[in-house]
This record gives sequence, structure tokens and C-alpha cells, in this order.
Amino acid sequence: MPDTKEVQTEFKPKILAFCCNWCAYAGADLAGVSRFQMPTNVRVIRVMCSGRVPPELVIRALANGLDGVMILGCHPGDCHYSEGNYLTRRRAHVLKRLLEYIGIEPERFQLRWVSAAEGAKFSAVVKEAADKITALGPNRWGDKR
Amino acid sequence: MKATSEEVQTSVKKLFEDGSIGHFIGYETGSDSLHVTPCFLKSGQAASRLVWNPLCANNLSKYLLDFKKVEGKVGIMVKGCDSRSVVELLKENQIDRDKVFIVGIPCGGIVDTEKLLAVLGISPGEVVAVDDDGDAFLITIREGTRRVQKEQVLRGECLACRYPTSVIYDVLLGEAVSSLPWVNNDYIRVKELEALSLAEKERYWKRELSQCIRCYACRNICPVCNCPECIFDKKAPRWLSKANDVSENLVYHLVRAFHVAGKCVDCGECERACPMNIPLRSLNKKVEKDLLELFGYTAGIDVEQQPPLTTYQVGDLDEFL
Amino acid sequence: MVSQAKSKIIEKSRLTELLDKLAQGYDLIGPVQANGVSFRRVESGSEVTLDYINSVLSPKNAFFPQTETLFRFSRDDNQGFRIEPGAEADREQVIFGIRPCDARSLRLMDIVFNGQYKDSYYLNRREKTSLIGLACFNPDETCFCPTFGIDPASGEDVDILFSDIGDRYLVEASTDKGAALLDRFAKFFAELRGDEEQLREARKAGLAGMKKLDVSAIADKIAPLYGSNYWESISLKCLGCGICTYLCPTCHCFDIADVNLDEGGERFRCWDSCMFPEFTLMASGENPRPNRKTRIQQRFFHKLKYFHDRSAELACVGCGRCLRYCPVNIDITQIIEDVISGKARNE
Amino acid sequence: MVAPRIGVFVCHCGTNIAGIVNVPEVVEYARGLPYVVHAEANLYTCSEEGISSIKHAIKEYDLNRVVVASCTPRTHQPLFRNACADAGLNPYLFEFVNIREHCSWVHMRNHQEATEKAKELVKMGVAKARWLEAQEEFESGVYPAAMVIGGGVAGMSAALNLANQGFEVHLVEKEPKLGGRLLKLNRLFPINKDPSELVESVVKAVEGHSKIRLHMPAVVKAASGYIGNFDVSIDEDGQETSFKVGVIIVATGAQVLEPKLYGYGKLDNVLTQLGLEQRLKDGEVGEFQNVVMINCVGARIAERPYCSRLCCMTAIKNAALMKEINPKANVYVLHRDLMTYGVEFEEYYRKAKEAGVRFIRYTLSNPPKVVGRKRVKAVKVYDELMDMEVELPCDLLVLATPLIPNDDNAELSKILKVPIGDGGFFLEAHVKLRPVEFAMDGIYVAGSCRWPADIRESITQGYAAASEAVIPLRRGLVKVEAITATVDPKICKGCGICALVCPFDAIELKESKIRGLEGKIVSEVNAALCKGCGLCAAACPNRAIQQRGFTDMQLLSMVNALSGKR
Repeated sequence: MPDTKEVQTEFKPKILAFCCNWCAYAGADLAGVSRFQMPTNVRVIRVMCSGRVPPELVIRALANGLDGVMILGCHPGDCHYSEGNYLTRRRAHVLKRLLEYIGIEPERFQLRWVSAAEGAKFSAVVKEAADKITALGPNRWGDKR
Repeated sequence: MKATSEEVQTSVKKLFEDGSIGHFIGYETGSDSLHVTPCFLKSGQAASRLVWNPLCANNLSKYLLDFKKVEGKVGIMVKGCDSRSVVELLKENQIDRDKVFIVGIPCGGIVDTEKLLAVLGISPGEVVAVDDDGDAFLITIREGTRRVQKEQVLRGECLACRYPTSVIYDVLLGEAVSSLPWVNNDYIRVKELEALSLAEKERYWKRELSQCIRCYACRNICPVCNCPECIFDKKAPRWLSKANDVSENLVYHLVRAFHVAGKCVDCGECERACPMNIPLRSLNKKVEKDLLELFGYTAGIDVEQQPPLTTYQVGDLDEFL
Repeated sequence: MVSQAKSKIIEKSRLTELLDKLAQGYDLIGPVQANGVSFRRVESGSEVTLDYINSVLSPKNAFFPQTETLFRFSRDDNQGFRIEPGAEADREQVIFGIRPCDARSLRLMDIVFNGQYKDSYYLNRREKTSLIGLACFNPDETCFCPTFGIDPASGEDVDILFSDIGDRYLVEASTDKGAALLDRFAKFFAELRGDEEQLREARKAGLAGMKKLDVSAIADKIAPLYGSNYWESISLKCLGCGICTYLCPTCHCFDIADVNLDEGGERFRCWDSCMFPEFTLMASGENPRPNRKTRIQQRFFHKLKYFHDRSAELACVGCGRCLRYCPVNIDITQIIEDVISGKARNE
Repeated sequence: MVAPRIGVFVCHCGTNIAGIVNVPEVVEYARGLPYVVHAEANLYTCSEEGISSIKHAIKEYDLNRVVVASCTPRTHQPLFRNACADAGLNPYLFEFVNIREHCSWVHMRNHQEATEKAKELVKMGVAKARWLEAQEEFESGVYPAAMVIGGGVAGMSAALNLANQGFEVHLVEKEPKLGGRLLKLNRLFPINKDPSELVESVVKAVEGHSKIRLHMPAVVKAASGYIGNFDVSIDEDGQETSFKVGVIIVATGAQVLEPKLYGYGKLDNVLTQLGLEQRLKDGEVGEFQNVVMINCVGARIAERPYCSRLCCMTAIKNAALMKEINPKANVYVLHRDLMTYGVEFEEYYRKAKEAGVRFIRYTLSNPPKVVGRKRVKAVKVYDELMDMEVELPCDLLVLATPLIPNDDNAELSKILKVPIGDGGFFLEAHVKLRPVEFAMDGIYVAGSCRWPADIRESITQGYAAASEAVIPLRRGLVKVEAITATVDPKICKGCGICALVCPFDAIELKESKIRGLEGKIVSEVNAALCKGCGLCAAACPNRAIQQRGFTDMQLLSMVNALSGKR
């Protein structure tokens, strides 16, 4: 009998990145201006501050089946609003642990600091996230209800 | 000395008489001898209905939200854990300290009735009374009295209770208890779950979360879940589908764990209320443990303490460089 | 009386094997221990537990699932939609272990779903289901089914009734469907030995003293309590959760919503509860039942009056779940007593 | 409520987008999205033609939402918002989708995936647009004064410019003297004049100006507020002083690198160009016969990849001067590439060559080597053109080192909340479109603190920054972007979490005065203080407080759209 070859479509994770207007979004713009090539997996949502992103949105995104969620903000101390990213940092540490506790790989939720000058870092962060999440495979918690 | 039902009745009667309170929230015997039910008094006359015994599990503090607009002060009976949720309600400006009269009751632990029936091998109808007797409970059944070691039959939260005596009160009935002998190893269950592999965690929680019927009892009974309109009840935006599946239940329970982060005092009411026996305390305790380890924070101790997720230190742990 | 023609016995030791066989030929639903006992689909007899008075969730899920796809839709090339029906029960299903109270509740749900409007989803499952009941000789403190004329040891509302009489089960088919099922699995069943009736009567001793309230005039007696502050006193302790309604075998309210995806979606229905603030919330923002008092009143009026007005039946089977699982111990039997005795009145 | 009617405009951006993303496919896809009633492609949506196309479509299709998929909102949002406003549509009913910086430019090798991503980004933008609401901008007054930080030539030019237009200027200089780096120079290229003429006249004008308040020596300690309304506090000679200004210009200059190369600091006949200028100025250059200058010392290397631009001209200037002082001297300039941009500079270079200055090119992989133990005796260099190593006798070695950022840039950046770029220089909002402004409104940048600039450029930038800064000062009013927080007092439970997290003390718990809610304690946002960060909106447990333009509904709709939900 001929081998029924399983046609495996390559897994292309879908990753959401919330970027703060002042640092990370500007860094993403700079990556563009600098033509730093990167994987196509990441979609950016602009917010004014990383501190605008509540855990509800991250959890909802993962429950919707998105394969990864990132929050990208200014480096600690550089927040345009002085302290927004410090609050984000606290929340993210708690959220990350809670997600892992429930069995969601910690790579699926990341907070990273990217300044307006770090176009290269933005592209590196995107690449790293895409690689890691591709290796993990699809998010197994998603449902489109 | 431990406070008795009679002591509670006498004190409450006196509080009504001297005008200290206009309302009182306590416990009375419920549908059978193994249950108590919340009791709301408007005068001292019916104070003889009040009881205090190791069945008084309900955290009554949530009812304070319904008594915001009444005349006079509202008296309320609080165990150690209940008093800590009162602190959280005060922190969130949900109640006015001047309008509540807090009757603190040192607590030697609450009976888990399921465990009790299993240990004694009896049916609920056989129990006549349950009393506190130091390191044991005295169970009066039809045939006589049985003594059961507390550690065998306590509720889970009582096995981990660090605050048996009210942290805030206007009057304390009975002698303060500073610590409970059986409480030593915190977060045993959380640590067990943390030690599982990711795949095991996923399996475990997917099974538990799939049990949820979204009756919202855990939310509705929780004193620190006190939003007049919960985001899950909002039509727009819709955070949660009414469909019951694991992913929606995940959103519900994780977001709830986050919303009570830094406020949960482990009164255990969510887990007690859950008809599906979902280990909800294991979720909330995890967050509690992380807040303690990361930021040195314990909820419900001090009204002046700022909630941990509304503040920061420049030198906070940073795993995200 | 045990009718000889339709009655058999089965040795207890053969029950698991029977259930295994049932699970092969049917979708078998039985009591399973997982976070308390509830009725769930099982693949083999060994999954079934017999250590329960009654389940946490009633078997209503098997007919009226908490979430049920009504139909799916997808976009077609001409800017229109294609509609496909939701998954229908295509296999016959057997529910093993249903208690007489829960079996009665199905008869009450039939009034709703098989009345003026025929609910094909419910009826399809109902039709394809055989009920194997398990007589109840050991009721809970909170049970009060005799109030509604239910005999917990009877097979009135099931196809087959199993009665535990010690070393064996007495097996009685009370419908043709039940008799056919017995025939199909005849090799598991043996003829009566003659002492079965005696053994059963002995076991019925456990039913003595069950709570039985006189509800003959309750619909009339509750009517004047509309708007009464009696409901306020109950609502004071009520948390407004959905335990009582979701665990109730007769509660049948549902909501309908759509899942709207890029490629199509589905319309589903799901349980709803009159205890929830959005239950009768209208698009305008108006809610005729804006507080716990009016919601509590609605729940009891529906069970004890409105349902009766329409069908001459009360929407309660005395299973006691609402009382047993209420975190604040709201006691429906107390409320019924208060209404009957006149203790509940306008103050 | 009127049903949303969304128009989508997808920009080719010449080939910038259309060369990678299949624009017609994106337009076709957009047409099928919910509430989209019109979609079109534009060669350049930002061109006059594109703008008029938007305006036309708003009327023609009765659009009440506009989505442009092109470049970045950080540069082009105002343009498109204005286009909407011109066509009678509230500018806040506009949504930006970035398919250039975030898509075509970074996925140049994968056209198909880039196109799919662009579609999805458009879908998300449309999902958000459906929930956009018209907003009124809050107008706030502008305090008619400016602060200029840095009393060098750029800062003084800016200060004079503003003061001459009648505005009060606080000039904050950290040294006890005005003039900055200019004070240390000997001659100016390409005019070879003594800089003191220039400095003295400018300093005199500044010092004598009735509108300029000098703070010297002084450093900025704290600043808070926003355009039109900054509260500044400075440490002036040990005393703390506070004042209010409407705008701030940063012109703090840069410093010259002190290298650890070629024996600098160890061998006593090795100088930097600046050191040489000092000696020339003081007349202490002494006898010399063989002068070697090395360019690009510590510049254009891996650690410091940029070209400091000024050093070549400085070396040419000083080499020619040395030759002028001692025409018999051998003067060599060892360089990697000569930057003599501009007609006059090239001429200046030619004259130096004519005067006998010898230029030798070396490479980074084969740098010059110094010979000598206590003093430099010679320099060995591999001459690229001759393809051989030459040994140049040397009694004075002069190193041209780059300008590097000031050490306190990082601190000032934190105080003012303005970014610094890779090398440590300040970073403007956009290199071409907003060259003297920071991304933060009301703060501007001029001179070498941004990038090494010569005197003329510093003056020009000083003027440019002043002329940008004078716009709000002159108007007296600024519009604050309508992204501030709003409270629904019906839902608010008065827990005060929002007030706790607000970095600007813009939220207070107050008794509501709204009918039906009288006496209820609820949060109230002071729009004048709110900066629109949205921290409150993320912290509020029941979402009674929302950030305009970034509401839960809008963000959640984007998340859902990305997940394939409608």
C-alpha cells in the first residue's frame, strides 16, 4: 500500500504585541526605517503606555487562541509617564507565574523593554518570540467562542 | 475562654439597648443541626436566635455592602479571616468605619462537614450539635458525644490560618488566639501544584476548569469581589462568552484571581460555595504566595497599606530585560 | 406488585459487564465521581459509581446541555450564508442510574419543550434516550420528593427501574422501550427468585419519615405574596449566584447568543438563571427585576405558581439540591412551609 | 446612534509599501470587512491628491470613520486627522494602520506573508475604528516663558531669538560662564576668525537682554507638566529655584572624547585637537618641526560607529595654521576618509593642500603606530595609495577625536522624559519630519546634544528650535490630545485604585453632583492634569474609568479581530 503522506502545514504562530507609543512603538518604527528584516508573526497594537494593558486583555487574547502575547514598553526609569512600566512590571511578574501555574508556557506571555532607539532590539525580540513560540506549537487553550 | 452563643446573644442585646447598633449581622441555626445561616437583626429582641459554633463558616462581611444606607451602625460578627476582608473593604472605601460596629470572635477553626461525616461515618441527620473543644471538636449525635481531632476535619483555609483573631474590632468576645498549633507549613498545596510539569498542570487545570458551570457563586460570595457591575456581566465590551467551555472558564477564573490579587484573605468562601468542588483556593493562594514572595505583601492586615499592584519599587524583581 | 412478565433480576457482580455492553451499543451516561458525583458520558462500566444519594448536577444536561449549538453558519461566495444544523444526537443514548425525582423532572421539562412550541433539540434527545432508573431507599436529609407525589422507589417515569435488594437488583421495565432493552440484553438478566418483593419492602423502611409537605393549595396561597417584603427577608442573605437554578432539574431557562467569526460562526443556547442581574435586562437598560428581592420572588413564583397556572404542575421535584448546595442555606422547604402556614405575609 | 460607515485608504507609498505588499488585494479584503463602505488605494495617501481623495470620499460615501493604512501615526497622524476635520469629520474618528514600518519595510523578502499581515493589521484597525468616538480636545493655556538648557552657541541663539520675540527666557547653564565649547576654540573654520569676537557679542546680547534670566552655574533638578505648563526646579549655585515655563529647549552640547590611544595622556607630546587649540590660543605651542595629526581617533569604530563630522575640518584648519606658523614644518594629516561637505569646506581643504599639508589615508584594519617611549618620535603608517608603510618623524602628535554625548544626558532625559538614542545623544521625534522637536510636545532640541554640529549648524538649529517653540507661546493655547481618561459615575464604586496609580494626581474621589447620583463618592478626572497614559483604565476592576481613544471596547475589538472574531 502506498504511504499516505501526511501533509503538514508549517505552524505559523500568531503573536500580539502591545507597544507603548513612546518607546516600543518608536523602536518598532525605527526597526522599519532601518529595514531590519524579521518574521511576520507579530501584530502590534499601539497603546500610550505599557501600563494601559490589563491582564484581562492578555488572558482574553490567549483564550482566543492567539499563540503569544507580548507587552513592550520603555525601560524601567524611562517611562514617559514616570512609573507606568513599573506597575506593568509588577503585574506581569504575577501574571506570568499564574499562567505558568495553570500550564501555559511562560514564553507565551512576555514583557520586554524596548527603547525608541532600539530598532535592532525590537527585531531581535520579535524573532526570539517567533522562534520560541513556533517551537512550542499552537496554543492549546484557545477557543473562538 | 472561648465565646459561647449565649455570650454573643447577651452582648448583641446590650449593643442594641445602649444604641451602639441599629442592625446586627450574625449566624443562626439553619435547615438542620449541621448548618448555620446568616441572620439579620433589627432589634435585640430576637438576639436569642444568634449562635456561634464551629459551623459558622460564612464570611458575613460582604453583607455590609447591603447596609450602607441604613440608620445607625451595623454590628457584625467577624472571625479572623472575616475581619481581614473588612480591612480590605475599608481600604477600598466600600464601607465607612464609623458606620460599622465590629464584634470580633477568636476562632478555633471551622468544621468541614463533608470531612466530618466521612470521618464519623454518619449521615447528616444524625448530628445534633458541634462544639469547639480546644484541639478537637465535640460532636453530639443521637447516640451520644464523639470527640474528633480538629486536624482531621478542619476546612482547608483553617488549616492554613495565621490570623484566628480579628485584626480589627470594636469589641472582642472571648480570649484572643494568636496562633493555631496545626498551622505550620504554608502553601503546601500550591507547592505541590507548582512542582508539576507544564503538561501535568495543563491536564489538571483543564479538568478542573471544565467542571465549572459558571454559577458565579465564587464571585458572588467573595467579599473582595464587590463591583456593583462585574466586567463579566457587561454587555459591551463582552469579556466573556456565556458559552461554557474551558477557554471561557479560563478567562473567568484567571481574571477573577487577578481581580482579587492583593485583596484575597483566604476566607475560603469561594471554594466552600463551589458546588463542583473546584480547588479555587489553590488559584488564589498561588497569587497570594507570589505577592508575598515578590513584594512582601499580605492582604487584610493594615488599612493604610497600599495594594501591591498599585505601587512599585524601582528595585523590584525584573525578569524581563 | 412486581409484574412477572416485565421483571427480571441481575446479579450485582454482572452489572459492570452489562454497563460495558450498554456503552458499546449506546451513548451511555451514568453517575461518575469527579469533583462530586455527576452524570457524564462513560465509555465503560467501571467508570460508573454507585456511591451516591443523588448527583450534584442533575441529568438534565443530557437533554438540555448547558451550551448547545443550534446551528452553524458560514459565508458563501455570493455574500450570503450557508446554514448547517447543530450536532444532533444521532445515536441512541441510555442514562443509567437516574433517580425517580430527576426522572419526574423530565416529565415537567417535556411540558415546556413539547408544548405549544416543539423544541426539536430537546425532543430529539428525549426520543433517543432510554432511562434506567435507580430506586432510592436511602434519601438525604434535604430530600422531600413525596411532597410532589413522587415515590422514590418507583419506576413511574423511567423505562427500566433497578432496585438494589441486597445481592442483586430487581429490574422492572415499565415501558415498551424498556422491555425491548431488557430483551436485547437478556443474557444478563435472570428470572425472579420470588423473594424480591419482600426484600424491596424491607428496604423501603429507609423512606419512612421523609419530608412531605402539603402543597395542594400552594399556588393560591403564594399569589397574594407578590411584592411582599417576605421576599426581602429571604433576599437579604441571597448572594444572587446560579447554584439553585443550575443544579435544579426543572429549571429550563436559556439564553441565545451568536459566535461571529471571520469565516462564519454558530448560534448557541446556554443555561440562564433568573438569579442573574442580566436575566431580564433589556436593550434599553431597563430591568423589570432590578434587585435580588424581585429575582428571588420570580424564582419561587415561577416554580410554585406560574408553572402551575399553565400546567397544573409545580416546577419542583423535591430533590433538595438547591437547599443542599446553597452557600447561605436558603431552604425551599422552609419557604413552602412559610407560604402554606401563612407565616410568610406582608408586614 | 448612526451605523458606522468606514472608509479604508491603503497607501502604496510609491514602492515602499506596494513593492512588497499586494495593495489591490488589501483593498479588496478591506471592502469585505464589517462596516466598510469604501476602500481605495492611493499612490501616496499623504500627498495633496491622497488627502483630497480622503476628503472627497468622506462626502461621497458619507463616511463617519476613516482608516488609513500607510506609515506611522508618530509622524502622519496629525495630517490625516486634519484632513478628516477639513471634511467635517471629527478628527478622532480617524484610525491609523501601520503597514510600512511595521510591515513592508521589515518583511521585504516575503511578499505573500507581508500581504497577509497587512490585511490583518487593516482588519484590526477597522475593528477599532468601528468603536471610535468623536472627541473634543481640551485646550490649555500656555505660560508665556521658555527655558533653554545650555548656554553654548545653540542655546544662546535660541534664547536670544525667543527673547527678541518678547518672551521671557530662563537660560540655564551649568558652567559659571556662557559660551560653551566655543570658549575653548582658537579659530573658526572656514573663516579662520577668533571665536571670541562672536562669543563676546552674543554673550553681551544675552547678558544685557531684559527678557533673559540667566541661571549660572545651574542644573535642572526636576521638571513636571506638559506643553504650555512645565514646572521646573533647578539647583542654582547650591540654591533651589523653581519657575514655570511653557516650552523647553534642550541645547546642552557635547564633550570631546579623551582617547586612550596613541599614548595620549602618557606621552607628553600627544594632544587632542582641542588641546592644540588651547595651546595656540595661549601662545604656548612652542617649537615644532614635524607635526602628525591622526583623524577618526575613537570614531567610526565598532564601539562608536558614527562620524563626528567636525574633526576633519578641525584637523584641516589646525594643520593649515601650523603650516602658517612654521611654513617649513612637515604637517601630516592621517585620515580614513575626509569629510569636507559643502563648497566652502572643499575649498578650505584644497588651500591646506596647497599650503603643503600632506594627507595620508590609512585603514581601520591597519592603524598608525606610535614610535617612542617617553615622547613620540615618529609615527608609522601604512599608506594606502603607495601600498607601503612610511615612518613619519614626529615631535607633535595631534589626535582628532569625536564629540561624544555629555555624561549627564541620561539624567536629563529621565527628568524631561525625552528619549536618548543609541550613542547617548538625544533623539528627536523624526529625523526628517520633526528634526528639532522631541516626541513629547513642548520640548525641543538644538546643537551638539542631538548630534555633533558645527557653529553654524548650532546657531541654525537654535533658531529652528526657537521658531518651533514660539508657536505655542505665540498662540497662547495648546490643544491637548483627547486621549484623557473619563469616568462613568454610574459604575464607579469609588474604590480609588485609579487615583492610587495615577502618576499625575489627576484623579480625585469626590461626591458626585450628577442627578440621581448625588452624594455618591466617585472618581473624577482633572482633564488639565491627565496625560492620557491609561494606567487608571487598566487598574480599574470594573472598568468604570476608560481612556478615550484606547477604550476596552476598542482594544478588545482589535484583539478579537486578530483572533478571527467579529
